[in-house]
Amino acid sequence: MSMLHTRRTLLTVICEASIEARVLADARRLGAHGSTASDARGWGQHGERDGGWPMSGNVRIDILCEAAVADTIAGHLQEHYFRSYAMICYLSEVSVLRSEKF
Amino acid sequence: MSMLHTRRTLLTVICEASIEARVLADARRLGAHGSTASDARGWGQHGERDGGWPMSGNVRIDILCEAAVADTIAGHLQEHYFRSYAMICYLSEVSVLRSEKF
Amino acid sequence: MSMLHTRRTLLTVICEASIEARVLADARRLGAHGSTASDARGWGQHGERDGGWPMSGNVRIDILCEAAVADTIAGHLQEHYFRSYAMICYLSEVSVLRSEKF
Amino acid sequence: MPFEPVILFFLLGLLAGVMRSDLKIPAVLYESLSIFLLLAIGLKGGVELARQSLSALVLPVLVVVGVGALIPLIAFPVLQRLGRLSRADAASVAAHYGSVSVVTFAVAGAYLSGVGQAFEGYMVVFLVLLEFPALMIGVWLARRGANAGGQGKVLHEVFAGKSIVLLLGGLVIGWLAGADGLKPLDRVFFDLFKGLLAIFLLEMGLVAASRLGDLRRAGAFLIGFAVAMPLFAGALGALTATLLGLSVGGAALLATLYASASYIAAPAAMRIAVPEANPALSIGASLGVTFPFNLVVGIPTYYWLANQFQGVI
Amino acid sequence: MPFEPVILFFLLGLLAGVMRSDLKIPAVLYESLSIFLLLAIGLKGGVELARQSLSALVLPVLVVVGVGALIPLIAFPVLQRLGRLSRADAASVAAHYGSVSVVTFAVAGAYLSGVGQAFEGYMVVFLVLLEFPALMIGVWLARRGANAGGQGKVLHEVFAGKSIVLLLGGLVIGWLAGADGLKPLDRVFFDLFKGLLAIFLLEMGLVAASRLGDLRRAGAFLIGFAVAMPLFAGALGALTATLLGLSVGGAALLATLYASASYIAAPAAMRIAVPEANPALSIGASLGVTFPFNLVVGIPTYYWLANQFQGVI
Amino acid sequence: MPFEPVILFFLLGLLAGVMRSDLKIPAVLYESLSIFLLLAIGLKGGVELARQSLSALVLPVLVVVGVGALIPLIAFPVLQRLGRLSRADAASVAAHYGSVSVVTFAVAGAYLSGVGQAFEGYMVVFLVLLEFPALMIGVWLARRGANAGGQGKVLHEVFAGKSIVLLLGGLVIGWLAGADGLKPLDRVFFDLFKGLLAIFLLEMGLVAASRLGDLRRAGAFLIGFAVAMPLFAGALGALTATLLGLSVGGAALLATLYASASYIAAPAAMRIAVPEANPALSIGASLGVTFPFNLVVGIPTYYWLANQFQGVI
Ligand SMILES: Nc1ncnc2c1ncn2[C@@H]1O[C@H](COP(=O)(O)O)[C@@H](O)[C@H]1O
Ligand SMILES: Nc1ncnc2c1ncn2[C@@H]1O[C@H](COP(=O)(O)O)[C@@H](O)[C@H]1O
Ligand SMILES: Nc1ncnc2c1ncn2[C@@H]1O[C@H](COP(=O)(O)O)[C@@H](O)[C@H]1O
Ligand code: NA
Ligand code: NA
Ligand code: NA
Repeated sequence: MSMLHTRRTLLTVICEASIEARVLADARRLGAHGSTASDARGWGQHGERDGGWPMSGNVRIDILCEAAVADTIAGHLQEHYFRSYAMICYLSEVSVLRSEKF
Repeated sequence: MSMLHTRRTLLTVICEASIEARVLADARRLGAHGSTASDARGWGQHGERDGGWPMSGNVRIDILCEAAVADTIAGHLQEHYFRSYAMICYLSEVSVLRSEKF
Repeated sequence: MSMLHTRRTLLTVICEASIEARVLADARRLGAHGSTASDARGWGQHGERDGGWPMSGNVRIDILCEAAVADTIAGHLQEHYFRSYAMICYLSEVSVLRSEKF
Repeated sequence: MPFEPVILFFLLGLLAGVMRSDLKIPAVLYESLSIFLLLAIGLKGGVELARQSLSALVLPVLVVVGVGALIPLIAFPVLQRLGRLSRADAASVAAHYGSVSVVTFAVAGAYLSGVGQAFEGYMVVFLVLLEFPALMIGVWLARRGANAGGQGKVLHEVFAGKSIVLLLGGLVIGWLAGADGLKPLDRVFFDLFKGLLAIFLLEMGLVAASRLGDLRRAGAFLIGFAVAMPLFAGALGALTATLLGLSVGGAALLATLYASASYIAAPAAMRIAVPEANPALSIGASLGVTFPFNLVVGIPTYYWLANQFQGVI
Repeated sequence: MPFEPVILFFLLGLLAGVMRSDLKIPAVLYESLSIFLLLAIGLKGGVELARQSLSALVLPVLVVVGVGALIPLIAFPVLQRLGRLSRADAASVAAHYGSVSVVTFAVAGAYLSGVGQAFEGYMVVFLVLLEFPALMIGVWLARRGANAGGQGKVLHEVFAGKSIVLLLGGLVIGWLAGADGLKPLDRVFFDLFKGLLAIFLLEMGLVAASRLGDLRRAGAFLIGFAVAMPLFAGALGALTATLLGLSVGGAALLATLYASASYIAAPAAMRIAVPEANPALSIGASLGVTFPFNLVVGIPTYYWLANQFQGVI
Repeated sequence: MPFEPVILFFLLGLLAGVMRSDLKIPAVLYESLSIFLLLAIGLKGGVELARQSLSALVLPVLVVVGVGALIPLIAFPVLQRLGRLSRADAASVAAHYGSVSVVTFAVAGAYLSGVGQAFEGYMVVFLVLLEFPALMIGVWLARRGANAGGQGKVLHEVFAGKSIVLLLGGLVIGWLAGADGLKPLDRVFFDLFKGLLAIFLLEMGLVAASRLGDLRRAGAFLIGFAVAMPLFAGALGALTATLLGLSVGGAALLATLYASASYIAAPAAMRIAVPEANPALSIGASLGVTFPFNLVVGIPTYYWLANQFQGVI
């Protein structure tokens, strides 16, 4: 078994569901080659978002990519969404197998 | 774009859905400024929990906070829930943009 | 409070929902002591998988285990599923409290 | 005043929410019920439309939409000057009140059936057409002076938005298939309507309860606005309908449409097109105050108004 | 003995589960159906209650609740002494058997309708009132000697719990609106009841199958208890009802209520209030044994018992 | 040619998908509706079966299944030789077309009821029995030469798969309970059938729209195959049924069954048993072309064919 572990960055974005499509489009445009999303609920500065009706749902988006791409996307999100939308994002270091995918 | 990456701790708790509200309340009391939850299924020491009916559902809770707060919460969970409930928790290091939030 | 933090590996697999049961069975056989799954949607090399109907759903599987076990499982997945199925997987380092569980 | 049982479900939900019950209507049930209600309302309207000469509708449609467009234009300066809301917030709230609430419309229909009052079946055409001009106006109000843009996004957001697709789609299907063609579907789309509306209202009660906290942030002015605006718009609607020669039932329904504030299409569209507007204000007002107010007090009042106007004019 | 088709759906689910079929009823469908069933049962009871003098119910209610409270008090020492269960486990299992199963009640109602046996409409009042005393007693039994607390939590957990909110809410709405007011909702809440109950039972079969593994952990004593206890409690119920002068149908239903074990409210409440109790034991017994037993054997037996008692007393 | 309104819901969904509307039918609603449809079809078939002498069915069943097995065997070489598909892809597509589509069958039933054409109630037995031989043949075709295996997996995947469990389970319950026993469930399983089928078709339209992209990958040959194959198989079905002495309605339904391509059981089974087959090809063809083709053009054609054959033979 020849496994080449390569370091990549995992960018996790948690934001209101209403902007999921836009965040995904932005990420794609800025260099992401894939992403994964699932529904979530939560609370933070913008109060409780319990997902009980469409406007109060959150979404969790994971984007695995090169560090530079992750930085670009995170910067873009900070600039365009942080002020007006419920959103957090954070980065972590992970090892991947098929690094050419990301 | 001035991005100040700061290290924070991500505490992930996976536990039975019936105690979600209590874990969230505890985390808030112990210093968390936000959290995100979503439904999950799984298996472990307490057998399979497939989410097929309310009592067999799990929940995954992510809390992004300072290392000390994460330790406090994790310790509290260990003390109060580990014995009686299906639950695991783990901590990881992540970088955040707006560190003042967490 | 005596918390012994131990390093463990978190293996995250994102793949099409139709093989969830097989991946879980493989992981168990290869030494995992538990796992957590939840539904997801996403896009990647195999196009968009929006979860709108059963064949287009993804699942996210998290397996917390020793580094060697994680490597074994990841290698097995690479060998048996990567070619034919929509799937990614990555590993990260986390700290756990009750290390004997994993 | 007669009494509509489905409202009790809303009150039950409200109470459960306030009591912090663990009762939660799954989000998917909410979505499924709203798909059902929108389709069913569209189908019902389409069947009625098939009985109608379309050309006779042109004038009423133009008048109803034209007068309806006044609502956000009147609301905006009130909110901005009197209420001291920011331009974006004033525009967003104005868009909510200019648009319409499908569920309020449905409850009004149930109320009228309950009191045995007939109404024009094509009212649902107004419902569809009133949904979006206010949203366009809202975006225009928010952007005036600033560099425009966003209009296109809103247009697509609204026209391809699920509530228009389902309402309009149902309307067209009902119109094409006619009452006979749809008969095998009646057991679902007509017979189940009121019972499922009741369950939806239970959920709306829970949602409204969760929005009560927003009211504190909204402040006294906005709460007052959320009661006064529907009364004013309702009177405008009853008047317009009466002048157009609609029946008492039709007038009560148009009053309800004008008086109702959107909480499905408008919040979604405003969140995208006017992000700097605080959704807690508009949703707190429309869902926390106006929706319950219309259900309990508004609808019977508009019906009473429609009766008064009919006698006089 | 007559035969109730909805049980076949339970058996189908059980079989699918045992065969490890990939059939899964989505959790949301389970929740949606349980919301529907609870509301519908409450509404039906409320409509019947509106036909009733409330004061005539005071005595039966007191007796039914008082006798019902004996069930956990009798079960507890049996479980602790004979079964050698820990205090917490004995208390939790006792609470499950003292409380009631809404679905078993619904199947019994369907069974009685099937055989053409009328019953008192207000039986659902007993259903609501029997749900929680046993839970309070269970917590008290578990905590006795230890520092108390938890009672308050359980009280809120139960009273603000969704099953009570929906049952009681339905009851009050049905009572306020009456049969006439609810007529437009009948197409959903009454006509669909039995079909949706069948789908719910299919799901319960799958859930029960997934609990069969717990039975091994539960052991022979608990399995025996899960058959003997409902028979004893059922006889107690049939006797109590007959002495209170209820009809044969009412006696069969009260027997079923006493005999049934909760698996909605009780597991949730016990998990919070008596965390050291092992849920596999109580749920394995109530869902893996008693629920199927009652469906297939219990209900016809309680009906037969009710008939016997009626003849004698 | 007569016109079936439920198809309009499919077209609405297709249009919404193509317009990139934000309308999404929640996956759980899709699953819930498919559980309902499968159960309801099974129950209806079972009730009809109870009216039938089982022994009289033996010969038709053998013939229908035997002739049906020809479909994948004919499709495979066409796909491999003419279409130049890989062995795995050809086998997988052949399995999809050999198997059947429950929803196409349901729409054909609605169509026949709409035109007042009766048919044999036990057709649903064929539906159940035709679902899986093609899947077994598909796996065998893919594996021929290579080391076998996978057959066992497929067998379990199919027999314990939810569509067989629900269809067959419904069939047996309907057969055991009979029309009288099921009467209290009719309000759900029979009355709601067509309306819920309409909502399901709305969702299928959305899904089909999302598969249109696959068609580009599929290429012209496969698109042609997806139209020609159902016409050929439909003719085969109408012929077989007529020779077996079935009614015109029965012949139209068997033609529809043969002509329809599976997109519930087959994709799931092939994904597990023939992983190297590209699902975009088989699903693009069956869902993107054949399903809409059958709905709009196929079913009326098969009915017409059945009428022609009946006259001649
Ligand atoms: N400290 C945190 N840890 C985990 N999730 C958070 C945290 N803060 C916020 N979130 C998530 O991000 C969403 C938006 O955050 P906010 O903008 O702070 O309201 C919340 O609804 C939560 O789901
Ligand atoms: N090794 C593991 N990796 C990932 N998730 C786990 C693991 N062990 C347990 N879990 C999750 O935590 C829940 C409770 O664990 P346990 O208390 O071990 O039964 C399980 O149902 C899983 O969802
Ligand atoms: N770069 C990525 N970041 C996050 N998730 C991804 C990424 N690439 C693929 N995925 C997920 O993995 C699934 C299968 O990936 P693929 O095999 O590349 O189509 C996708 O549907 C996504 O859910
Ligand atoms: Na309005
Ligand atoms: Na009991
Ligand atoms: Na076929």
